[in-house]
Amino acid sequence: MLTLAETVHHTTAGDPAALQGAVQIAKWIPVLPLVSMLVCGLLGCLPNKSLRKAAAPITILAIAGAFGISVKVLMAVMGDLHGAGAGVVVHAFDWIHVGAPGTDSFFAANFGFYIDGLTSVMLLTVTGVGTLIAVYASGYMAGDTGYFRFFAYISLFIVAMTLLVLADNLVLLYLGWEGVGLASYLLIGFYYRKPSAVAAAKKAFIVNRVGDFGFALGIMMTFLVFGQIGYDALMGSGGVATAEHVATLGGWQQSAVMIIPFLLMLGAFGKSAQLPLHVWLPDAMEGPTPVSALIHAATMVTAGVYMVCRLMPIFQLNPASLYTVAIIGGCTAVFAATIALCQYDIKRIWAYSTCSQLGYMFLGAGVMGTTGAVFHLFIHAFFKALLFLTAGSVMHALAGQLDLRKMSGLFKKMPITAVLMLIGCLALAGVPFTSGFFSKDMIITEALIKHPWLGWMAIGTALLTAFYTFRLWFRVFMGPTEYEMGTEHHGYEMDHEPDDHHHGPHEMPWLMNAPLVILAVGALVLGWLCYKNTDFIKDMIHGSTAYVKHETMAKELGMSLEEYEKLEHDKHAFVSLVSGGGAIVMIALAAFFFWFNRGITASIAGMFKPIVTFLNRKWYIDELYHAVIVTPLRAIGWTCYLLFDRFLLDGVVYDGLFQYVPKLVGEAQAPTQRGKLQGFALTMGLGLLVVIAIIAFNVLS
Amino acid sequence: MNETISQVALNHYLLAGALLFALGLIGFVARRNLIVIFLCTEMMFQGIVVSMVAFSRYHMNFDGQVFVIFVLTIAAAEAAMALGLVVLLFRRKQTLDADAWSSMKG
Amino acid sequence: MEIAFYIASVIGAIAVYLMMPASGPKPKKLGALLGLATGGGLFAYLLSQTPADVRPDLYFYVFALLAVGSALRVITHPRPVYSALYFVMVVLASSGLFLVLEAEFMAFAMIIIYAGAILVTYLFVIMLATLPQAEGEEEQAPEYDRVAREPLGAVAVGFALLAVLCHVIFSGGLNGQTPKEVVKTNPASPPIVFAVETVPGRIIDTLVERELLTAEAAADGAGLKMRVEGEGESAIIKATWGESGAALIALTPELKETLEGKIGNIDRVGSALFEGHTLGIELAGIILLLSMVGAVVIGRKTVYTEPESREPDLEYMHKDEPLSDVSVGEQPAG
Amino acid sequence: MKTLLPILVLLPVVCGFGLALLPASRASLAKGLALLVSLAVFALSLAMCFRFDFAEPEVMQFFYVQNWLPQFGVAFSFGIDSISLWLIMLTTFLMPITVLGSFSAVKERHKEFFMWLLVLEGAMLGVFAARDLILFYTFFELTLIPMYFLIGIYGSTQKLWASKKFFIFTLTGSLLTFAGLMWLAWIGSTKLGYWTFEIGQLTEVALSLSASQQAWLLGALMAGFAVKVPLFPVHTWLPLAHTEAPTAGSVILAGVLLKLGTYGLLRFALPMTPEALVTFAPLIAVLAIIGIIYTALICWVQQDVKKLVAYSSVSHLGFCVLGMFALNLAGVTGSVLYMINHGLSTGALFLCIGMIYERYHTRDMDELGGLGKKMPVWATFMVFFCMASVGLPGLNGFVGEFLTLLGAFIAQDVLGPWYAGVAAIGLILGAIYVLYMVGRVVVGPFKVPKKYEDHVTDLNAREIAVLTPIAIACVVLGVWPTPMIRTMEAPINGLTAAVQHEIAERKADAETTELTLVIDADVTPTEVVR
Repeated sequence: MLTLAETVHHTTAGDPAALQGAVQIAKWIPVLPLVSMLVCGLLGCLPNKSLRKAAAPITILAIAGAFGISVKVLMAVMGDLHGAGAGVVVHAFDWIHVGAPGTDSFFAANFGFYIDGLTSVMLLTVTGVGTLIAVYASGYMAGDTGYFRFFAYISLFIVAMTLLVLADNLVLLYLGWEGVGLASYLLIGFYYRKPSAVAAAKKAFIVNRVGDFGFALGIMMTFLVFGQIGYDALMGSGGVATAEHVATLGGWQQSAVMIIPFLLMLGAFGKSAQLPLHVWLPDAMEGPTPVSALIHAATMVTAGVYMVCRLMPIFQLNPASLYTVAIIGGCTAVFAATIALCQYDIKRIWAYSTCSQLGYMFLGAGVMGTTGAVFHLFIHAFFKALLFLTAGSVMHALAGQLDLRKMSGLFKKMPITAVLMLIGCLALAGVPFTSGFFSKDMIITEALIKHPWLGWMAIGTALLTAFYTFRLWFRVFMGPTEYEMGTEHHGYEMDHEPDDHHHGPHEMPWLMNAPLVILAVGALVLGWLCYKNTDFIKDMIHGSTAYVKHETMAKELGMSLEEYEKLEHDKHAFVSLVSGGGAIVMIALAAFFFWFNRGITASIAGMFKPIVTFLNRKWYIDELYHAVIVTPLRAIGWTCYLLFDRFLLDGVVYDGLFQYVPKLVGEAQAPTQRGKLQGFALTMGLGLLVVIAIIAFNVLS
Repeated sequence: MNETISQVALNHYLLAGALLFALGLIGFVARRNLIVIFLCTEMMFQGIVVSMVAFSRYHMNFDGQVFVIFVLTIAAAEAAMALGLVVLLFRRKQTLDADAWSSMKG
Repeated sequence: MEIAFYIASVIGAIAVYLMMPASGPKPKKLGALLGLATGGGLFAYLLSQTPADVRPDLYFYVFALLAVGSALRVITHPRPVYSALYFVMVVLASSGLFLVLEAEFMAFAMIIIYAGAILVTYLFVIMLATLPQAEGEEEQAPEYDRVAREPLGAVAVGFALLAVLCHVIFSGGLNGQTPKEVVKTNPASPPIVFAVETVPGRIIDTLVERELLTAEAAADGAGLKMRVEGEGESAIIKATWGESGAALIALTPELKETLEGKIGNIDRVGSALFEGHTLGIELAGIILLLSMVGAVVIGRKTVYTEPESREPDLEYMHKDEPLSDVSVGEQPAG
Repeated sequence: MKTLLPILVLLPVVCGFGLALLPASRASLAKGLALLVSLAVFALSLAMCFRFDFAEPEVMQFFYVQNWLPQFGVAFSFGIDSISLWLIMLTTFLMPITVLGSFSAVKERHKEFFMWLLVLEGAMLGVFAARDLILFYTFFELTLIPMYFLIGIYGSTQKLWASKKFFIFTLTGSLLTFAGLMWLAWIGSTKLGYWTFEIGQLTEVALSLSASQQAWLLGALMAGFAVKVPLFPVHTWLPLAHTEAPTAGSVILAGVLLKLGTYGLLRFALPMTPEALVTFAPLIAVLAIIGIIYTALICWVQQDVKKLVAYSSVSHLGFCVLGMFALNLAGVTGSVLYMINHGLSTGALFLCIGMIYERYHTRDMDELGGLGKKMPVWATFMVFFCMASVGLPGLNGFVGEFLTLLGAFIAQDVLGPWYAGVAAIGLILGAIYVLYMVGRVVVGPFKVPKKYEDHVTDLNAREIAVLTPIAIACVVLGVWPTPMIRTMEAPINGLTAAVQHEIAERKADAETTELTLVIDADVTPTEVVR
């Protein structure tokens, strides 16, 4: 990395035009997976089933190609890091244009891509991890029907995710946002015959929609206040989303500006499964494990963090919003960690762990430590993907078994998997000198400086994290070797006797292990590489909209830059010591409880049964939502339908008032219609009489 | 017909026509036999016809009489159709009572 | 004068009401007497009130009384056959009125078509549509012939209408203008002056065509007067109108005859019919044709006797839709 | 060229009645001919689209006028601007699809079915092309008759009731509208000195009305068009009609007929009653918002798939009305786009449901489930159109939905953020009910009525051919709507010019009042209290 960065640095430093030219190629990033998506979809239409196997290589190639381009873009951006500062815009085509350009009401959302450091890092993460997981999945999903479908969805996801990351305006970001939501929906519901998978998919989409509701309103509010939705116009050099510009606006606009971050935040919380919209993520584990790894751990769920970092200038307009982000992040981190303590489903534990880690990232972003947030995002993608994939391997080996209580001492059966997962666990637990250690400490440091109580909360969470992580690892891989095979092949109930699963736990083929090894290496050394040696992430953030100057931070804390940097340094050292040491202690504690003395643990758990149950049932949040939101809404729906629509409107008003009143009037005078021909004649005669009388006595006189 | 009639004389004729018409109307409403009912319509025609011929004479032109011919045509057509219907209705219910046909009762 | 009509209307109404057929005993004879007295009194009153020079012919009173009296019997007689025969009487009497009005063609056409053709058809139908009477009931007409329905209402409306009509008739025209000046002419003393309506349309058309007379003026007949001047071959018509409009029109023999009424009634009805109402003739023909077709269709129709009248099925309006989703129901396949 | 529009309108009508002359036994011939005619009409409209001068989209083009009742100024006058053009394109595009889609759905009286469809097409095209009020109204009402028969003859169990309700509801409303428009024409005749029914001239007349007169006119317009849209609370005919109608009827009903209401509002209410609109737009918007949320909640508790989609139409059209009554460019543009997009996606959903109904003769979600297992192609289309319907960005539904909400959001002088904010709850509820449906019908354990279990077949080539063009259109309009939006800008600016002017005037008035108040306050503070 170091040499690479330096090389590039020297060739194209500080030449925006050259950069502009170099990153044009970014247009092709979403196109490649789009093509592979269409091809995979079409493969499904072919009668020849063996050809469908081609879906995997095609997808892998496409994502790898996108990764290649991402690297190229990254290098171009690295070369320009200290040049223009803000990003460059690559315009693909006009998407939604309303109004005449130049007028107040001009609304322009383009398919345009905004390339800066943050984008490059995200692209690298998405396509890099995506490629590895696609490779893993090509082996993992081999036995599944709908193989091509899976890869078409994965391609769709990569398209949407890259668009999300690349977008140069809020509406395109929204497109990617909803697009990944769709892909997530489809992939969670991949085993669509399983009702729980269908319900989980639905839940994911709907909860995300709640977030998107706020996001959409945020976009509109942004447009209303600034008349712009493009990043460049908002946050680029000369952008309007600055405190100075806001001060020139009218009264209502100033207060509207304060609301924008809160609306946008809602979207971020939905996508990134933060309180109170976290409920979908654990359920999302119904999807195939590679999906959990890719979408629900490494990439999609970090979109919220990405958004907050990306729109940091807008969030900075209202410090209260950042504080809110930090609080929500910190609370989610603790909250999810406590739940993870008492879960038995491996994937669910990792899911809550993801929630918790995302909470860290939000905490980091909320205290304006965007570098830490993005760094953790980057690292987290590696180790969490690794954790999920190894969990997938265990699940694969045990025919769908995921219950901690039904497996033990698998180290002897699958040592490679065990070691790989151990690496992931170390990183997650933040054991010194693993990647997670560096990134987490950055966040905690910033938090301690800005809002000490949140910082301490984060430290507590770090300890909890180490504990529940190793609780899992020790239970699965250590102790006496016992296991109970599951009854499922991934998610499907088994249609037929699986040919390769009947002989018990086994190692995975190298097609699946190879990506894991790469991830594991990343999880081990990436933090050290990027942080200690090169300041890679810091540099990238520096050249993006997420960058918050140290001066700004210092000013907010009321101290000089030197003081601030010194404080930061001191705190960092302190945090490293506390969290690193704490992690090791907690691991030892976990070993005590879950490796050597499982009996004691069980009796302790029995003593605190109410608490354990409370945590195991996830604080009863699902039940609460069901009782407070779902049931009443449905009841309102029924009321609207039966009482208002069918009974009141249709029954009483239309079929009643508007039908029966005329009918009653008609019936009231019906007796006068005796159906006698001559009666009509009599009436006619009367009418004639009246008409003539009117003429004779009125008109004549 | 080179001589017109006076206004007063015209009024006399009109009175006669009105009497026929009114009696026809009374009969139409009060009688129940379908055939008599139709006879009464014919009588109302007669009243009109008398008035028309009187007007024709009063105005010294023949439009009134021409109209009488049309009335005759209508009367003939009506008689043909109506009597056919009466026979049909009679065969259906074996009565000529107009009150037997009251399915339009509200 | 009007009050007399109103009184006559009221008394006539009572009379007719008394005469209407009814189930119970009713002083029918008294009614007839009253009716006759009223009718006779009315016409006598009219006769007495009218100056002799404008009074209609005496035959008018005869035929009018006859017609009204027969009409009374048509509507009051309990047996349809007699009604029909009395109606023949009405037709004959009105034919008499036509003769008085010098509409000879109409009179005889009426007798031939109405009394001869239509009424005979009626009689046939009356015979066809009479139920065989049970033993001992030969003299008993069916109930629907013996009892009138709502005679009071009918009589009230009919005579109220009559009263109003009388008011209209004897108040001098419907449009409230004074009656048009009608020039009485003496055939013995030319020149003959014609009111504009009496002039054949041809003359007016000619005047309008030559732009001597505007169409509006012609329609109004404002001041258009015509006078025949001269005798024999040299006779011409001098038309004058307005303050100074005048024109001379050659008087052909046919025209003269027309103007003087020497052409027969039939000829003139014919020419009026075919000159002015060609389309009407065609339409009348079509109507007759249609009625013939209709009669044939009706006559061919097979009729099923209804055993008893049943309640008609008028419930085409749906009852309200049930609240449950019955719409989801199954439809038979195919 | 000049007579292109009358030909376009009359061709389907004449050919439709021609179809009726076929012997009843030649069902397949009738089908083929109907398809041919509808394709020909589509080709004609395509040709028209290419000949359309997009440089002047606000000018009425292909103008054709022929006297009808000259003494009353009534004329057969046709002309289209770009808004009409796009709606005509929507109609002609949907019609061959509908015809093709109902090849196997109709089991009896084939030729009459296709006759009514074609007559309906002609009537709808007539509405969009008419430039004369009487002509517009004639076509507007003419659409009722074919639809009445389509529902009444070919519908399902409660078809008679549904068709009658449909007819009476829409007729009652539009008669009031007619009365209002006649009144306007009468006022026009007294003001101008001659009768005219030319829409442009009547618009001029309407603009000279007083505020209260405009309010009455707006009320009359709303009476008819709101029923047609349909706006809450006069929407109850729609779910019934949709549920009972045959597939083709539902497609056309949702696709085009409902748009006649919004089109009417666009053509008449917007340019004619600016003063009343500025006053009453919030009220109407509130109704629209209630409709959005209320019907979305109702959708969620439906058992019948088709009824669910039918109610969702009401909800969607609420967005359409909301956008229109934002009275600004973004909102109205969004509204027009919404008309087109809703026509495509909901029409396609009805087609999909029709295909299921054809196979299993039920639409009850309890009897259906997990069809994706045995009918993957159908499931793909279904999910696709559902996503288009909930406004997934990148598909067509999003553009319209977003723009309508944006329009309402930024229309501060009329509506404002609160309106859009509450309406946006519809986004969430939309996802809820659609996914609820997908979750029960498309995915989950496989379930069809027992007697059909052995005859489960996926879509055949014809059905794929029916759905594919719509899917392509959905993607194209979702990704690349700008060309369409560009062409609509000028006419929409024209239509909203009066109301924008009114808004600006009121704003200026308000500012002036404030100013005087301040001056008053300086001099005699006590008077301010007054």
